[in-house]
Amino acid sequence: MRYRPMGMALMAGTLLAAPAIAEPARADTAPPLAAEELPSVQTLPADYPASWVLVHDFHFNSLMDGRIAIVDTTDQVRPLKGLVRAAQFANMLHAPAKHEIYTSETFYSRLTRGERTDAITIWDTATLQPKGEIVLPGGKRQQSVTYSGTFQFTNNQHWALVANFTPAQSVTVVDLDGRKVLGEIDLPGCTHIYPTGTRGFSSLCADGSIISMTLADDGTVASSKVVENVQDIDNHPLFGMPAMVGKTAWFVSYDGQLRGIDLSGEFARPLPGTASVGSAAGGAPEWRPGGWQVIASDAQGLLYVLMSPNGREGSHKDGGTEVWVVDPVANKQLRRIDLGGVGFSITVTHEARPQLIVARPDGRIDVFDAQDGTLVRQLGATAAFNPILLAPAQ
Amino acid sequence: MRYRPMGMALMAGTLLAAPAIAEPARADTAPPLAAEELPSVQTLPADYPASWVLVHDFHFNSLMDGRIAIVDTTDQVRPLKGLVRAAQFANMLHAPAKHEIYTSETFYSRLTRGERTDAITIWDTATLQPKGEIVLPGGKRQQSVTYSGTFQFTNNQHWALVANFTPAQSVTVVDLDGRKVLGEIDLPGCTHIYPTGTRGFSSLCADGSIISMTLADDGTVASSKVVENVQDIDNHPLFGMPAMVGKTAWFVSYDGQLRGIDLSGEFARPLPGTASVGSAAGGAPEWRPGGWQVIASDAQGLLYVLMSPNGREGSHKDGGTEVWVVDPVANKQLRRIDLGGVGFSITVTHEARPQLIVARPDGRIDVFDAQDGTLVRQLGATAAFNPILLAPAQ
Amino acid sequence: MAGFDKLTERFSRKLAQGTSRRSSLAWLGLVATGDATIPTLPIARAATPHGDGAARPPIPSGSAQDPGDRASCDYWRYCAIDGFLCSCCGGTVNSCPPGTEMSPITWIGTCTNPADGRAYVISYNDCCGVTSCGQCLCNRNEGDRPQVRPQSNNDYNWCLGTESSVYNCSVAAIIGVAVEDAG
Amino acid sequence: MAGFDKLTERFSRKLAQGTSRRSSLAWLGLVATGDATIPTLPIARAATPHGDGAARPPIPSGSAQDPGDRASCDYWRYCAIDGFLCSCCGGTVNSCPPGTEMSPITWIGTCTNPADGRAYVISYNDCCGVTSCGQCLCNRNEGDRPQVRPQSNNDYNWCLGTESSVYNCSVAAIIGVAVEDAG
Repeated sequence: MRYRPMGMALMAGTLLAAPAIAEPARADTAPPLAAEELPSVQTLPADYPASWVLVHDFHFNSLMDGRIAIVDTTDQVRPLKGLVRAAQFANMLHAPAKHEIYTSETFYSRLTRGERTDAITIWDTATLQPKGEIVLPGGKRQQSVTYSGTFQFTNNQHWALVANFTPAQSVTVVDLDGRKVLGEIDLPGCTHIYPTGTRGFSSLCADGSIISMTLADDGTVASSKVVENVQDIDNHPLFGMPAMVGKTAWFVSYDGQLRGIDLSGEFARPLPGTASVGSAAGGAPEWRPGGWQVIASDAQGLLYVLMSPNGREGSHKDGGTEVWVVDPVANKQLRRIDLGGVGFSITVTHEARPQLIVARPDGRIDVFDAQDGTLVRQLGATAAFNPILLAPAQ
Repeated sequence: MRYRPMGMALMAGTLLAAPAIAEPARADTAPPLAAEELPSVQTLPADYPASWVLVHDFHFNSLMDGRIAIVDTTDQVRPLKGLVRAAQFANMLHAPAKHEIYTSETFYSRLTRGERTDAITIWDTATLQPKGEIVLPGGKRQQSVTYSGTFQFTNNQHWALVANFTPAQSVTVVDLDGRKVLGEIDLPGCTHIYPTGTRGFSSLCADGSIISMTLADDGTVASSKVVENVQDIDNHPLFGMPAMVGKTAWFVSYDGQLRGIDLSGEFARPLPGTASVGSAAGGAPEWRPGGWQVIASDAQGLLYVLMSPNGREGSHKDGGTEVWVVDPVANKQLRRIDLGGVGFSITVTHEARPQLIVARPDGRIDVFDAQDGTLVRQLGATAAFNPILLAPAQ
Repeated sequence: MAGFDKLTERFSRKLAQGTSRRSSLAWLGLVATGDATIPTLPIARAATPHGDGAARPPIPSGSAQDPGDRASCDYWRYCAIDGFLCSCCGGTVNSCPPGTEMSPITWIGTCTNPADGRAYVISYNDCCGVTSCGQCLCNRNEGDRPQVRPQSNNDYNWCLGTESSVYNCSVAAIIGVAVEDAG
Repeated sequence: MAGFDKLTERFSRKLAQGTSRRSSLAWLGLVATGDATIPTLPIARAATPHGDGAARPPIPSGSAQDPGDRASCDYWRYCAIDGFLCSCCGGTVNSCPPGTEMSPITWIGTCTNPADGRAYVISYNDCCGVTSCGQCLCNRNEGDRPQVRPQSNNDYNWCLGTESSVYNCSVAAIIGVAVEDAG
């Protein structure tokens, strides 16, 4: 924090020139409140507790002015801990071990027009101040409603991968530690990035396949493999964002099928067998997953799926009123959590007693006990205008 | 409008390759609706009608993303005609004869950080496209809640004057036609710009005086004059924005006194005599002007003042529930208009039958008949998040 | 660009495949070749949070064959739109507000007109270069598919091929009639 | 800068004049010389439109001598504030949220503490470099004067002398006790 008092030090000096030390206006037994030291700026713990969540505020009413809200879900009084810039359909990554947050953003020299710059900014988790920037060439980073899959780590968080869409599809490989762009990989017909193995990624493709690539140490493709028929896009399309159980990505389809893909090895390996979120009575016409971030996992490997009772073709972004807890390995629906209203995005913290965090369409954030489903606390609309993506800090 | 279809022309081409001309899905006597031509972009009349108002949307929730909403106050169905960028505590001017709108703005290279650029952008009134830009040196343009007095014309709209505040005060002289900055005039202790004479301006000063300057053809000061005791800032401070009746600026004080200043000559000439908005029963404790843009004028030289029934020290920005119509020359209160709720800013159009436009704190805009005070129509919150300044287009 | 040729090849195949499931396209007239977009912004249709709090007077087409309110998210053409309705932003149902640039790339949806029962092909072009309109936010997803099929997904900001990628609002223009496919 | 010297001279005179009318300043301790700001944003106190729609739990000081809710616009220290309350933004009543920079230039107001009846001098520093917090918008104007007297006006964006002039929120720190002036 460097201050440049400029000429106003003179002005303040004039303030100091005038005063007379004086008695309080009204006699009072207690001494007056003490003067408070300025300047003062808060810092955060560099290691965020497990109850903290990074909330992506998409900010529809000013899309170029998106933000990441750092939220303590146990603090009903001061839930909002700070904001990090996330400009113009940005993406965000958090590396707890490195005490860094990364935003992938787009800027124009005249706010809405002029020269375009795409860049990754590196933010310190304690000060929320920028530590560095890596400019992304070509003005091609994918802009869409926030998906986690358009900006991902690989290579043990030393590198990041940025999805591009012009609408030609490619992936820019970035060396975060070296603060430089390594190269670009064409990825025609495939979308989103799912980190795979130690230094590679997978993407889902328009023909229903999944492609995996391993990267050489210069960021080029070392090897690749395609597995066909991972999803039926016409009839059982998968929501783009999976829940991770260890290194297994669990996707849910618009109609509630669950698809596990093991990403621990060099190449994606779809798990055998079938699973689903199960069914329930009372749907009109039927229960289906609905919302934006509709699936989450806990440390026990259970899945939490946001469900709408008005499931039909086209309902998949309408939000849901219940969360269904499912054991995907046993293919068993364990319990249902009534949200008491519509939720739009959900996540589950990795606390000793996990919490289900629910973002509402009106910006409110509610906290439920993930195990017994009770409403633990309500944070109100105190952190974000449009909380669209929830990333637990641990 | 130049289009660059890029590679997607190919994609559209593939769309065209597949189709078969086919019968409608369901037999129907009427022919199907015709295909609509694309691309299509609306334009506006270069000369805006007298019912149109340029509404400055300050946009508290994203201050760097302010806008000017072009609003047709007679059109309840489509009141919003378009938006013009007004970034980061911007100011706006409209030159109807030149078919140009000017915004004075501040930008950062990384939205909230980085290199600062202050600039005037010239927008075409018909297309709302930028026609040019004049960069303002020094990163010093005054940023504050929007006042009309921080960006003004002089020299018959060939030039503009930009108020600076670092907090040192000065005025940058800009040749709009020549697209260049002519120079800068120090203005210590004085604030806001009131165009005066043919090529000059006046400012109110912290000692209660008003200073006027005439400008030479190179933008430097040719002559100046100070008139003392124009306002009593302690006891009867004047709202910063006057209503213009011809070349006379009518200011209103926090306690309802009216102060006329003739700006038609080279130097400001305070009018002799006293006037006020008058008084009324029912105040708690008393009626006072309240709001942001609290005073307006009509073509007959009557003044309209937004009044709060809860007038007291500190109430001057609280908004008001009535508009009082006053003849300042006769020093006579003519009538009171009940707004049916709180208004925050007002203006009066110069239509044959003038309309009183009222912006509410919740963003709603209502239209009253300025003469009989009846509510003519309600536009709803359809144009701006925080409509703070209303400028009739004529 | 090699990658792009592959892309279009894949798009081409997928478009044929994707559309053939339910419909093929009958083009009524001059199609604006290369004009196509995928609009933005999902939010529950029932929960649009801002801008349309106050009741709006309807914007009818004036034609009985094109029924509904163009300022309402329920209007038939909006069956797969995602964003601010240009009708509320200074544009119309099929033209952009002044000051914007219409995206030359369009995502295409298929919506049924309740007046004539026909399924029309709707082009949801984005209007670009001006900040978020903020009025009449609307998201409907009939036929919407994941981003893996770009031409059927309304989450992309398709302000591509425009001078600026800043998104203002979306239009819903008729570009043809779709008919049920035999196969 | 010649102009600026004149400015400070005028300010000096006016400050003496302006403050002497009601109070002079008693400095309790180390004053952060050169720290002063005029926050931003007027809007009717009763009409803050967003962000505090949902009820908020109070943020008490924990001291009976500093009563009230620091998340509420009614809190005594906010008698002349204008902007988003930093207490709701990741800061506190007297410190800025992480990621921001506190403005070194402060507008000073005078507010009466209902617990001890004393009039305190309050420094309303702006926090800068991060976008609008959007929470707890509050505007009160006791003692506020027109922009012609900058040190008594809360309409300026006093994110001056900071790396960025982008405004995030405002604090309200005690810097001294004001006493009624004899003259």
